[in-house]
Amino acid sequence: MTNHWVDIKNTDLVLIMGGNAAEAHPCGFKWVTEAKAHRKAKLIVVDPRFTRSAAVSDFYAPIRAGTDIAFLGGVINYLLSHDRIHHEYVNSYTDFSFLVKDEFGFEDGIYTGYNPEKRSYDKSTWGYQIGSDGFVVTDPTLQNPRCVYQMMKAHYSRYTPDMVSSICGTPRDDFLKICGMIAETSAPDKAMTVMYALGWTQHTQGSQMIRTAAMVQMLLGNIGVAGGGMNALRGHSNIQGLTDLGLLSNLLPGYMTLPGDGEQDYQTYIDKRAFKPLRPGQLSYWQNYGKFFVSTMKAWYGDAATAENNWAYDWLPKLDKGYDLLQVFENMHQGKVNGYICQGFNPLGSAPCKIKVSNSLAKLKYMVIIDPLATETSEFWQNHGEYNDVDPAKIQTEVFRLPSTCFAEEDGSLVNSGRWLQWHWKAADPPGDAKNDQDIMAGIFLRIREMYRKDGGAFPDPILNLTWKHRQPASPSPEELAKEYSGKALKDVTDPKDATKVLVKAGEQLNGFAELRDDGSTSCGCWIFSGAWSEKGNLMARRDNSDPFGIGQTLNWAFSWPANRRILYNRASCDPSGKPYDPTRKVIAWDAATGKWGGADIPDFKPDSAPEDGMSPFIMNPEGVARFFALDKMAEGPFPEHYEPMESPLAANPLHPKNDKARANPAARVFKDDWATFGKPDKFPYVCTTYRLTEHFHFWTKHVRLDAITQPEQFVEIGEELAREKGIKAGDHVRVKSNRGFIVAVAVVTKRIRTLDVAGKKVHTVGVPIHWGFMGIAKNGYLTNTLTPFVGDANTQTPEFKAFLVDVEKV
Amino acid sequence: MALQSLDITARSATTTPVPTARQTTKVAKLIDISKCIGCKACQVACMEWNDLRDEIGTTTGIYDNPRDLSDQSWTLMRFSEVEVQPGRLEWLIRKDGCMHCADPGCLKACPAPGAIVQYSNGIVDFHEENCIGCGYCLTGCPFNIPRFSKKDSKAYKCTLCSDRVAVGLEPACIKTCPTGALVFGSKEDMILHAEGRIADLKERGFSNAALYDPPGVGGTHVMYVLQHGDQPELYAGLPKDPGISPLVSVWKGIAKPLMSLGIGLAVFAGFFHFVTAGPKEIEEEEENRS
Amino acid sequence: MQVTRRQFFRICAAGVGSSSLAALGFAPGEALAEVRTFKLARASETRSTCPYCSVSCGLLIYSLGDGAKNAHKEIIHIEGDPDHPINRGTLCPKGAALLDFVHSPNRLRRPEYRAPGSKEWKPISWDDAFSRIARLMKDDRDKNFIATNEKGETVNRWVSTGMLAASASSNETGYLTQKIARSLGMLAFDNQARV
Amino acid sequence: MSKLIQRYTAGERTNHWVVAIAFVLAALSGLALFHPAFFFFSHLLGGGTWARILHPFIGAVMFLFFIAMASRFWRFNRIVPADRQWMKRIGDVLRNRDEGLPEPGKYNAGQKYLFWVMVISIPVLLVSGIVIWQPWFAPYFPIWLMRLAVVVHALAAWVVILGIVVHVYAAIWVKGTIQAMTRGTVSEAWAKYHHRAWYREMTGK
Repeated sequence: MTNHWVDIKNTDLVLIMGGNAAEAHPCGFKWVTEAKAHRKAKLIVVDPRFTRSAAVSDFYAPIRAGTDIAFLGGVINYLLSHDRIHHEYVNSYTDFSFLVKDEFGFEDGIYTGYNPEKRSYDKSTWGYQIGSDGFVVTDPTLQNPRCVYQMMKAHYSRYTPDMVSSICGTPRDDFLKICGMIAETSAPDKAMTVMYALGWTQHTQGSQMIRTAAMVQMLLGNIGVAGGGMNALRGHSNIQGLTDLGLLSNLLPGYMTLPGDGEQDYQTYIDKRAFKPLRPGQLSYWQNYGKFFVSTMKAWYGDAATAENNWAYDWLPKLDKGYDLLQVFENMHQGKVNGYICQGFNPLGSAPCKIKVSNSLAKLKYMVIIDPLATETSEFWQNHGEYNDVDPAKIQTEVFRLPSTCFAEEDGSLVNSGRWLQWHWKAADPPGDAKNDQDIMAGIFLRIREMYRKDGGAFPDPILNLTWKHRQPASPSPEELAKEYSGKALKDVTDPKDATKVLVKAGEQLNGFAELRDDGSTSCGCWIFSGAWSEKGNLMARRDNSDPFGIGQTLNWAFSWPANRRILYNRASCDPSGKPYDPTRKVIAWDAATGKWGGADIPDFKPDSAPEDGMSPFIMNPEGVARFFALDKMAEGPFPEHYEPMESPLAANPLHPKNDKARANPAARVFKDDWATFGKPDKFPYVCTTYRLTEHFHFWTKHVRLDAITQPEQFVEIGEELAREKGIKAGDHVRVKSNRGFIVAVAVVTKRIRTLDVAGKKVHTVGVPIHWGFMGIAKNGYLTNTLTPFVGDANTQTPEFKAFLVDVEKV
Repeated sequence: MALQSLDITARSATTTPVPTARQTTKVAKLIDISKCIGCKACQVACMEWNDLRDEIGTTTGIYDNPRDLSDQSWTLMRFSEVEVQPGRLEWLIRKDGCMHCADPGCLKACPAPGAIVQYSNGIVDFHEENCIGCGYCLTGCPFNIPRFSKKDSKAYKCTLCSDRVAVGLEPACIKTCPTGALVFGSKEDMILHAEGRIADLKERGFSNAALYDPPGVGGTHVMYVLQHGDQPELYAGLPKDPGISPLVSVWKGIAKPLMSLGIGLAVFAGFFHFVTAGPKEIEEEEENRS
Repeated sequence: MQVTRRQFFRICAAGVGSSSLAALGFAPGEALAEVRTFKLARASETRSTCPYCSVSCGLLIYSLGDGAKNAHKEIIHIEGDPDHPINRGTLCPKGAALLDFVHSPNRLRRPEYRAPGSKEWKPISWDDAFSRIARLMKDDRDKNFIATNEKGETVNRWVSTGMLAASASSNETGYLTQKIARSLGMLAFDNQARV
Repeated sequence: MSKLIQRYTAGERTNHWVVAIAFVLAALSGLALFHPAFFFFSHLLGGGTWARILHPFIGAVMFLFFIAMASRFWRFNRIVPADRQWMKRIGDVLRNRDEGLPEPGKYNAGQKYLFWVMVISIPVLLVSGIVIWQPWFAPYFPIWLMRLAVVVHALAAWVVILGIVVHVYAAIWVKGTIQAMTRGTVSEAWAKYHHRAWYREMTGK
């Protein structure tokens, strides 16, 4: 979330699309009902299903699963062609006037540089025109046909209401009504918030869907303001924190990235990431990358990380390619993976194409499960009848199942969707012999380390030198670890402007990442969390919920990264002269008297940079402004383009009917053997989408009696028209099958799933909730991912769970 | 033992007057259906707080689960897909449960002293320790709420968390409701709150939005804000004009004293007949003659 | 005093009822009642955060006992924290059911081991489990660690063992796990955010 | 002493008293459930819950034995024209002015009408009772029917109770009656005086 949960109450319009906040985040959704009740805000829901969010909406429109870019591209076209945009905002705070390289082009759905064999682009033409001064060339008149504004306008002119309606199946009038409602928020004192979740991420073009919505928000001037923003509703309690801490194959803490094979030289690695400003007077905060990196390496390797060994740079593993979940299961399927550790993760349930995952796991030599609950993955080798029909005798994997604690049995902090780090306390001992995860990780690691110390082995240096300053080595305490990632001074840290002024004394906790240094004098495990545990104590445990400004900014409640800031890009809530666009929802403002920015939030800006200095609000970008043109950051192109889902009921992309390369995402990675597993509409005519129900949480709560009571048994949802065609009544058992397998479940026949008119044909949608499996106290059922395709988003490799093809029959 | 954690207004099958000197604030739960997302948190919180666990049932092709109220489910969501305006689907989700009538039919019908109690704050509470399991409350209730336990043959229903309210807390369902569709406070405040909600709904095009506080049962301490106040039946058959059945009213109303009186009179009539007219005796000679 | 017809009947009814009762000399039940006793009066209260979605609802966990040495803390009730700025005491159906998550019959209680080809779990001690896992990991790492690629570049990676990190474990666990995984040279390492 | 005439066999007397005892228990427990003033009667059966549990079983026993009894006495209770005459003079009967009354058979018209009231009311009690019999049968009936049943049950019970009050009083009032049901015999004088037709039939006089 750029903003945070409580801030939603400040909005005038809520767009829920690519998510179902009422169902998946009911307690956060309350701030939508608050905005409706107290600000007369409106709620729009666009979804293939009439969801629980739609039940309380002011306007609902259906959409075919996987066509959100077409819809949002149509909104962009509407806003630009009707000139319903926030002019000052886009002119001052975005790349509207930036000129794009002449070589860059787009033809029949494909950008310049495409390599169909590799399914990837050479992105060298995807850039700005750079002047002789090293800065981007701009045209403030916006007349140049190569300026981002003109190029974007031309790009989305194809997304006419008729085209949108034809691709999405959304009735034209419904679409236009929504455009009109959204356009209202282009007024400087109106804000729209966009709430989305896995309904956007779980597509082959998911990242671009989100990007398109962000572009809409930028055009309207809705980023950085109270009640605005792009709000990703994270699905798990600490999925934000674990991502912040870099627990993804290519990441280091704080969104630093691991080096690739080619990055052998430390300084080149740093320089490539410490972007120099692309426009005059810009902050380009990533210029501090070196400080963040060195401090992390000092936290990890202590005295062993020195200037001489480039702060142990070579100890980091280097990437030859991505090692995302899908790639790892592909490798496992090919027999290239021997061991797998699942810490609170149930891939047999969560990963696509269960049969492939199950066969892959069976090729492991050993597997370690660390979990509070008996997961499906932990018993992938066990025969559970029709739900998991395997022969244990043929599976040679050694499996360890280690019981861990749950939230109620441990201390620690979690990061919520709004980036708040909040501490929680242990209430009771765990059942039986269960241990907390830190003790389990320490138990394994210390034994490995001891073996390396005694016996040596492959490259033991990072293992032997990993810092481990815990009072009880076998049981690192949450307090010690929190202090470590928050950071401390190893030597006195002085003011860069005045070397005699000591900001933090050696050994003290740091106040924030501004105090980090790249000379080895600071240690900080995760720079964006810096200051969470300062000399003032554990800020994550703060419990002052006072809201002195009345807009829900409880700055003394817990700690929000970065720097306790609650609304990102909040400088953009003010006009270029530093006055809030909407004084009634003032987040920050320039105070000429004190020469500082201030207000209800920590400024996301250089706090003493006067408006006259011309610094732009998006300080993490070297341009200082937000980008409509994504440069080379996205896999499939700088402007989002609608592509069909990998499995689609249409034979061609209606935007590019003659170009088969542009049917589905041309940059989506597909493993060789998986092409054959994709289904075609002749055999699998219906669009299937999978999702959560409010009564359940993934695969956990089927172990929870109270939730099993409220939603006991697996079901699928189909519309009345399809039910009539197939002779299915509510309560019948039906088989839903894809080219990868089938599930059997009870049919819910509902008005809430409409048959759509798409490109001249009727398209039915089948909805499949995900929550059942072969373990648990709810009625056993099939894992939904039996059905799903093994393909992911071109950028994130998040699997396409939200749009694929199935057939349905009555059992 | 001071049996006065809450002051009471009425107690089933009890003819002596209740202590009425203390009058506590009338409370009410307001269910704003226009804010309800049907998440069932109230169902879960109710079971959790009241230490109830219903059966893990089956899916019958609709979202309603458990399928009906029971001794273990004192509240549940009833889902209705309706199109009041053609082409504009509405998913109306009503939290069903005890309405805590001001004139409670269950209490009226109950023959067991102290099995049903109405507190002066408006809560109507079942005290299963006094319940004899006759099921009369079922006949008294205009909303079909009390449920019989198969295990102990006693009737159960929502207590409005009288134990929580007694110590100054809100009921469990109210506290948990994520969207604020459930609110709790004095009945007066709840009516005011509802007026605000109704004005908002009218602005959003629900011209018939209304408060459901049926006068037929003297008003209720659980009220609904309905988008379609003119058609409560849309909401899974919420009765339009509920009242205690006239049969039950006669039975536990006028019939009770009149019939008792009748029996008493018959006995007295016999007695006075005996002392006035005297016994029918055969004279001795006649006896001897035979 | 105005008396409606209905009230009149009620008065009559009460009159007849009580007089017949008095006439018969039997004492009626006292018109008093008591609610169920409030069950949390002296339970211990612990502040926590819901482990499910990312809204981060504040929780109050109530456990039996006051923390005395001889009292085993048993969680008996969980409800929302009214002070929490986001949830303000509310909880969704999952959050409201957390008590049954803590006490789920499917909670794992002791380490278990499944041998290759076996159909069943066998108990294993923590010590044996740690040692055996460490041995398997070290052997695999020693065998498959890639110090340099075919171009001779230093890459120091280990990709034949992978790990999926949790989605609900604390930052402290996550940070420790990240440190350990990278120190081993692990790259096949993701968390739930990937899906 | 007048000679004795057998009026009831031991079997008939037993049957009657089973019905009578069942009636008393059912009536008292029923009254306990009907009006709080009578709730204390439930203590006779062990408290409210036991009263609720036992009442329907007692009722069923009463019904079965009543049917048996009714079938025994059925033929003596046919209404004949003389009965209407007798009923017209009920005022005289009550004032103990019995001269010139039509000669009753084994039962006089009052007893017969009471019999028929019982024959109608007791099955009504059974049927309406089944509809509200918790927890065995009530769950199978709709609530509107239960509502009807509780009222019908109460009304029928009221009628039966009133009838039995009359019946019991009549037995006390008419001297020499009670021994008919305790020892089975009445005096010839009693029979001759109160049930002359029956007396003639029995004695041939």
